Amino acid sequence: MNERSHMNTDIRDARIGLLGDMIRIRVLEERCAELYGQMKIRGFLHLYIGQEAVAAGIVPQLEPDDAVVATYREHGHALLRGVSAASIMAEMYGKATGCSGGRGGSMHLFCAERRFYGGNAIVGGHLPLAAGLGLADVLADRRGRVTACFFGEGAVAEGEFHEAMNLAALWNLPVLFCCENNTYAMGTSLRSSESQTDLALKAAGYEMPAWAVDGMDVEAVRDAAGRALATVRAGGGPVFLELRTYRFRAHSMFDPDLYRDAEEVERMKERDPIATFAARLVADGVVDDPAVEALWAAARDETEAAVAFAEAAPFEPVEDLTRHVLAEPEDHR
Amino acid sequence: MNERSHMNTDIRDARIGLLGDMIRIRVLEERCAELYGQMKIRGFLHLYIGQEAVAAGIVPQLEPDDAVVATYREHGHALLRGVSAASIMAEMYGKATGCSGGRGGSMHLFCAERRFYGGNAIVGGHLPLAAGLGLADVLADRRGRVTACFFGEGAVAEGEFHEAMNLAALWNLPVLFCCENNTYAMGTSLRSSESQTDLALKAAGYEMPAWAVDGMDVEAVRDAAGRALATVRAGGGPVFLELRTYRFRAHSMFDPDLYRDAEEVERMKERDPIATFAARLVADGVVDDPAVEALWAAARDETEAAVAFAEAAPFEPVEDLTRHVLAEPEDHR
Amino acid sequence: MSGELTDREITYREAMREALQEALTTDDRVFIMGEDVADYGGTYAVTKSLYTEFGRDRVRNTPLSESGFVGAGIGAALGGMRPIVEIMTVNFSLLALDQIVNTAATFRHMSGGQVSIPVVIRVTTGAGRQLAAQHSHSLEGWYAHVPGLKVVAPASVADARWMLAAALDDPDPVIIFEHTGLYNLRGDPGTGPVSLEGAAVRREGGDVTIVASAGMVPKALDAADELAEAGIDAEVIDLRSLRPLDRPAIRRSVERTGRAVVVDEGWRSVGLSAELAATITEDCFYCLDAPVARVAGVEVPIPYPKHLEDASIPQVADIVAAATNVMEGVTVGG
Amino acid sequence: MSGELTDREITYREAMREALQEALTTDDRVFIMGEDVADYGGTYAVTKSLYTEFGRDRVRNTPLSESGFVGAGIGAALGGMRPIVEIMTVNFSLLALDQIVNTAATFRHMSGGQVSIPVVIRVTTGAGRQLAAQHSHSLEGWYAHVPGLKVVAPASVADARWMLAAALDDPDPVIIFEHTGLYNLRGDPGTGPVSLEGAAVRREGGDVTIVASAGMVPKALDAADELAEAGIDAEVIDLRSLRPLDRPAIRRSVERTGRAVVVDEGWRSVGLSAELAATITEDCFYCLDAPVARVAGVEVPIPYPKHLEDASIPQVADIVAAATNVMEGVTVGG
Ligand SMILES: Cc1ncc(C[n+]2csc(CCOP(=O)(O)OP(=O)(O)O)c2C)c(N)n1
Ligand SMILES: Cc1ncc(C[n+]2csc(CCOP(=O)(O)OP(=O)(O)O)c2C)c(N)n1
Ligand SMILES: [Mg+2]
Ligand SMILES: [Mg+2]
Repeated sequence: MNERSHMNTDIRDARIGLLGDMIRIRVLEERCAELYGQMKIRGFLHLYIGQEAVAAGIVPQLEPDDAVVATYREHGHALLRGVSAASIMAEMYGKATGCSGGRGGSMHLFCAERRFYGGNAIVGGHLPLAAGLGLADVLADRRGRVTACFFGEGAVAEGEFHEAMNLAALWNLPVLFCCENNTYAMGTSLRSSESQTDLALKAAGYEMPAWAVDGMDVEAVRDAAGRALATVRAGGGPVFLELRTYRFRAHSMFDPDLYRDAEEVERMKERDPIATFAARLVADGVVDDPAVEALWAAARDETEAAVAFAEAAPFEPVEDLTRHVLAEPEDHR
Repeated sequence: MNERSHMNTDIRDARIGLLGDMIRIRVLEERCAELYGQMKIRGFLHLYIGQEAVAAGIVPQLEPDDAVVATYREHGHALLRGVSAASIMAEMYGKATGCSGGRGGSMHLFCAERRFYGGNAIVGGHLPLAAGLGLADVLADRRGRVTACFFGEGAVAEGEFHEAMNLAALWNLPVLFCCENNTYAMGTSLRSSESQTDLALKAAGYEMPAWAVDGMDVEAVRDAAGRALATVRAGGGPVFLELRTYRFRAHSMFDPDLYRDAEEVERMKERDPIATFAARLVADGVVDDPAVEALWAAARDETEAAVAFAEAAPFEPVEDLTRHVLAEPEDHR
Repeated sequence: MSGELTDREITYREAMREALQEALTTDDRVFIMGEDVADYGGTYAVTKSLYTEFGRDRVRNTPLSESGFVGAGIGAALGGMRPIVEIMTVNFSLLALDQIVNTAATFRHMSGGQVSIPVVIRVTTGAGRQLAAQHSHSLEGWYAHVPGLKVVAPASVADARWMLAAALDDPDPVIIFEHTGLYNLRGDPGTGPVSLEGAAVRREGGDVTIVASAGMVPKALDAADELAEAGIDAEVIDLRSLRPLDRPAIRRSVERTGRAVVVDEGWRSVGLSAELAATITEDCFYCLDAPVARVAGVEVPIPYPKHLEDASIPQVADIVAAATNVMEGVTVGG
Repeated sequence: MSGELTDREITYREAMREALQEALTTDDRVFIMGEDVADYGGTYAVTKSLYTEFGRDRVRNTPLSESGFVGAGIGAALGGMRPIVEIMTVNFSLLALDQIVNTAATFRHMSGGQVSIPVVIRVTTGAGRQLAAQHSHSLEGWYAHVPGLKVVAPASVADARWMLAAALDDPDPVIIFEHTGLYNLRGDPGTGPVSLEGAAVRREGGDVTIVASAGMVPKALDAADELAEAGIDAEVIDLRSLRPLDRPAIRRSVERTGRAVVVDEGWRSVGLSAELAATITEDCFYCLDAPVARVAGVEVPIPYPKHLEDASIPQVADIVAAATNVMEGVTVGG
């Protein structure tokens, strides 16, 4: 094989990888919804369905040393960061082998090994944290590292957004701010919560470079994120990405979804990031229908194995209730 | 007298009024500094010396029904709002006849009758309050009312600034945001605390009109505030004014003033808003030196009377300590 | 406490909604403000469809800006309105604490009594829904620490129905804590009115006094039933107001029973249960037959799995055990 | 507690500054961050000129963004650094409570023990400087309520000198409260080290135990001197750590004396004094000769004038009176 066909194969594989990643998230979460109905998963459950192109376009580009800080709508980010579907599912079951030992549940997935720092459920609360992770990298002179911080457009109204954006820009911190603008914060649209809805203009208030990207197009996300990450890694300071996306499901399993037209949702579903990208790949001759079906089948296998793992996993004994409040002696340095 | 000379007289008088107002603040505060040295005034004392053109250019333009919300550096604003020098001075002495009954001190001047709502000493904390006062006016359909909110440029970094600006713009509230940019927040310069130092750009992030004004020129302030107030009163929503000013004294009486060159302070003193405006009025033939001296003399009289009042005033009896925590029965509606 | 009985039975949620509706109807100055109170109907559906009746100005969705909109509520109160501000979950109220503690609670005092802040802030609180460590706490005790605030926790349908009006009638800031576990409680709302202050004896008994509030009241009543089967006759006091506390009512009861168990869902250390234990001991030291027993939240951020969540907050069995110990004079140190 | 004595006498402020300097010198991961910690030298001059030695990266001025920079400190701790974050005044810490309570205190737990947040947060606290109702409070008790935090209050020059190192050595978030009234206290810093936990008996006595912390310790010692003149031999315990509390040390003392006075500058209701009174009563009920007396802050936002400010916080005379009452078995209900 000559170099060019090598490259072609790499590109082909990468595109298939993007599709496969989105499918893995979708399948995992469709199953979560079922399991919620069966009361296997409890508490709040926020599905990412419709937004998969964002995580798929960004997370796999991160290096092992990078860090990720996300919201309660983070199953997809965790999965693509390399947290196993099994440990994610066990976490949602509240089992001891879950990625947070069962303590966190759906909203608080953690994996220190992958530098995946939550699963944060105070809207906006994790943005200062991301700035701090970036500050640590600067102070420890760990050049090239990036912290990717995911949050919804609703967080933009919070004071913590404002303070974190200013700190990151002022101190030139290596943080990629990924604002997933899915139009709604629970039932409140951006239009009814921000006087200025062009989020890039907000970033300008901190002199932070900002780009808006079609978040339903995984390749557009990947390309924008690639450029942004290159800037951040090179010491160019933080970048703000607005990913324009949409959630197809209700905010959480409690949400009666009264605040938007079914028609609007249907219209957006025509732009389903998975269906549209699969169609593009078929049109480009990269995959055929059976190949796409194979991706779904693989994802179903992964998810079913995860469910089996979670089902079989043990609960933490109740005697351990007060563990993990403070360090245990062996945690002391 | 014909109409034109009437108008000329009015304009003359108004200009002299501006000068007199600045002088009244200056004299009162120079005396406060002395009294602090004599330990008559205690706690934190923040002087406005150098910034008088801002309060003088804005506050007298407010109507009785308007509201004012200010910071701990608010003696001048209170005085020009019609809170008597005597009750201000008594407050700084902690006397029962002070404008806050002695409970507040220098940082917490209040006068409900003049709708002067503090004297607020949590930086940024009073901005949401101003939005709320504006909201009350909108909901009660009290058209034409304005709430003027004064704060330093240091407050811009606080999340509460961000949240209040967005609320005010989103809901089109009648609030005039007056940012007194004196370059320093205690010892921290704007440059070292904001990634974007052009504050008007911040306002753009909320789609709020914003103008920067030479805050050392009382007529420039008056003109800009006049236009801004007209907009706000007419229902045009909030306006953000950046008043570029400078404080000649240290941040508070505790501040050793180590963070700026004496030379910088001297250079700025050449732009003293009182001296330059007095010179302009003399040059314009509006006043002569004796007339200016008379303004100083009147201010001294006012201040000395205030000191005498404060000296003679009683302290609240210690038995009353727990009053004013909750409403007393007669306060119930 | 709740006026006459009626023949109605409604839920706590419905009672609260009726109270809001009434307030909006009878007083032009009243408006509701908070995240998703309009179209969404509130996270716990308490304000459901009120905006269709009163419009979006008076049932006002806010951006996610807890400090901003709570502060705006305080400002609007200062400006003559009677705002009812909703904070979805007590954990989020931390974002607004500056406004509540440094402004709402101090303005009257700092101004020498010139201004009032008649704001009402509704906050949902409590665990029990597997919402884990950022959505499940009970910080009522913190608020009860702060002079300048009044803090209430309706624990009955009647109080849910009528305390709001009393809160709106009060010239000072009132924080209303609504325990999420109570929203489906059913009962007779009564005809009202009720007073904002004053504890209520929910069950009379002569052997031991159980003092509880909010979500702990139904549990205390269940515990009393179990204790009765074991021959222990417990009196149950519902605090209703956490600040001020109704010390005389508690004292009257403990003077009779000589024994007390205090129950609070919040963490034990420096919590409401500590205040209750200290107060009772101060007031009744010489008539106590045993030290006051505290039943309080375990000192752990609330974990997600049901078995651990259940174990982290007081359950009926814990109250029963504490009361039994107190009857036997066993000291129950922490 | 403080290792060997030295022949030095320095102030509490100097001790704290030495501790910071040492930390910056010995551990590259340590940095200081807060409002005006650099050129200005800190509001209370504790960090004065440290930036000239260590540079502005490690002695880092922040914008006025309490939530932002405290959160950034927490994030930097997560990222392997050992940040020392300074909050000028406890009232401003309310702006950062979300970060401290919802993030710093929960991360270890929510992650099932995977992550540590070794951040140190220094907060000045207390009244006594006529700074009125937005600068003078004592909210240590609030922090002591929260599992996942450690809370200390150095009240001696030696603790000011050495507790910081112990705090930095701890893998969990530690809040250090520095009472502004102590900065000019003089004493021997000793050679250290000291432990982060554990109360210290500052004066031995057999008649009554006075438990105090932070700015109340010197007052308790003065009260003990006055009591001695009246023939009452008081023991004074300096809590040092407010969370966890050293219950065994308190119990040992009260078991001997049979009487206790607890002193806290914070407001009385649901404050630290409540926890102390409740704890002591639980641990020592059957050996108490009188109810525990609480001496606490009066429930009022702190007023500006000196006579009212003085009256609003515990003074030596209040402690003396409480101890005298306790000796006479007088119940001192609130
Ligand atoms: C500080 C805070 N306020 C309110 C909430 C309740 N809440 C949870 S998610 C959410 C909407 C957030 O919207 P957005 O940031 O756009 O993210 P999305 O859910 O759309 O992904 C709200 C209001 C919260 N968790 N934290
Ligand atoms: C929330 C808060 N943080 C810190 C402080 C301490 N502080 C008081 S004034 C001040 C500087 C404020 O600067 P700026 O807003 O520019 O107003 P100026 O003093 O220059 O008038 C600081 C940091 C405070 N009072 N409140
Ligand atoms: Mg959204
Ligand atoms: Mg300034």
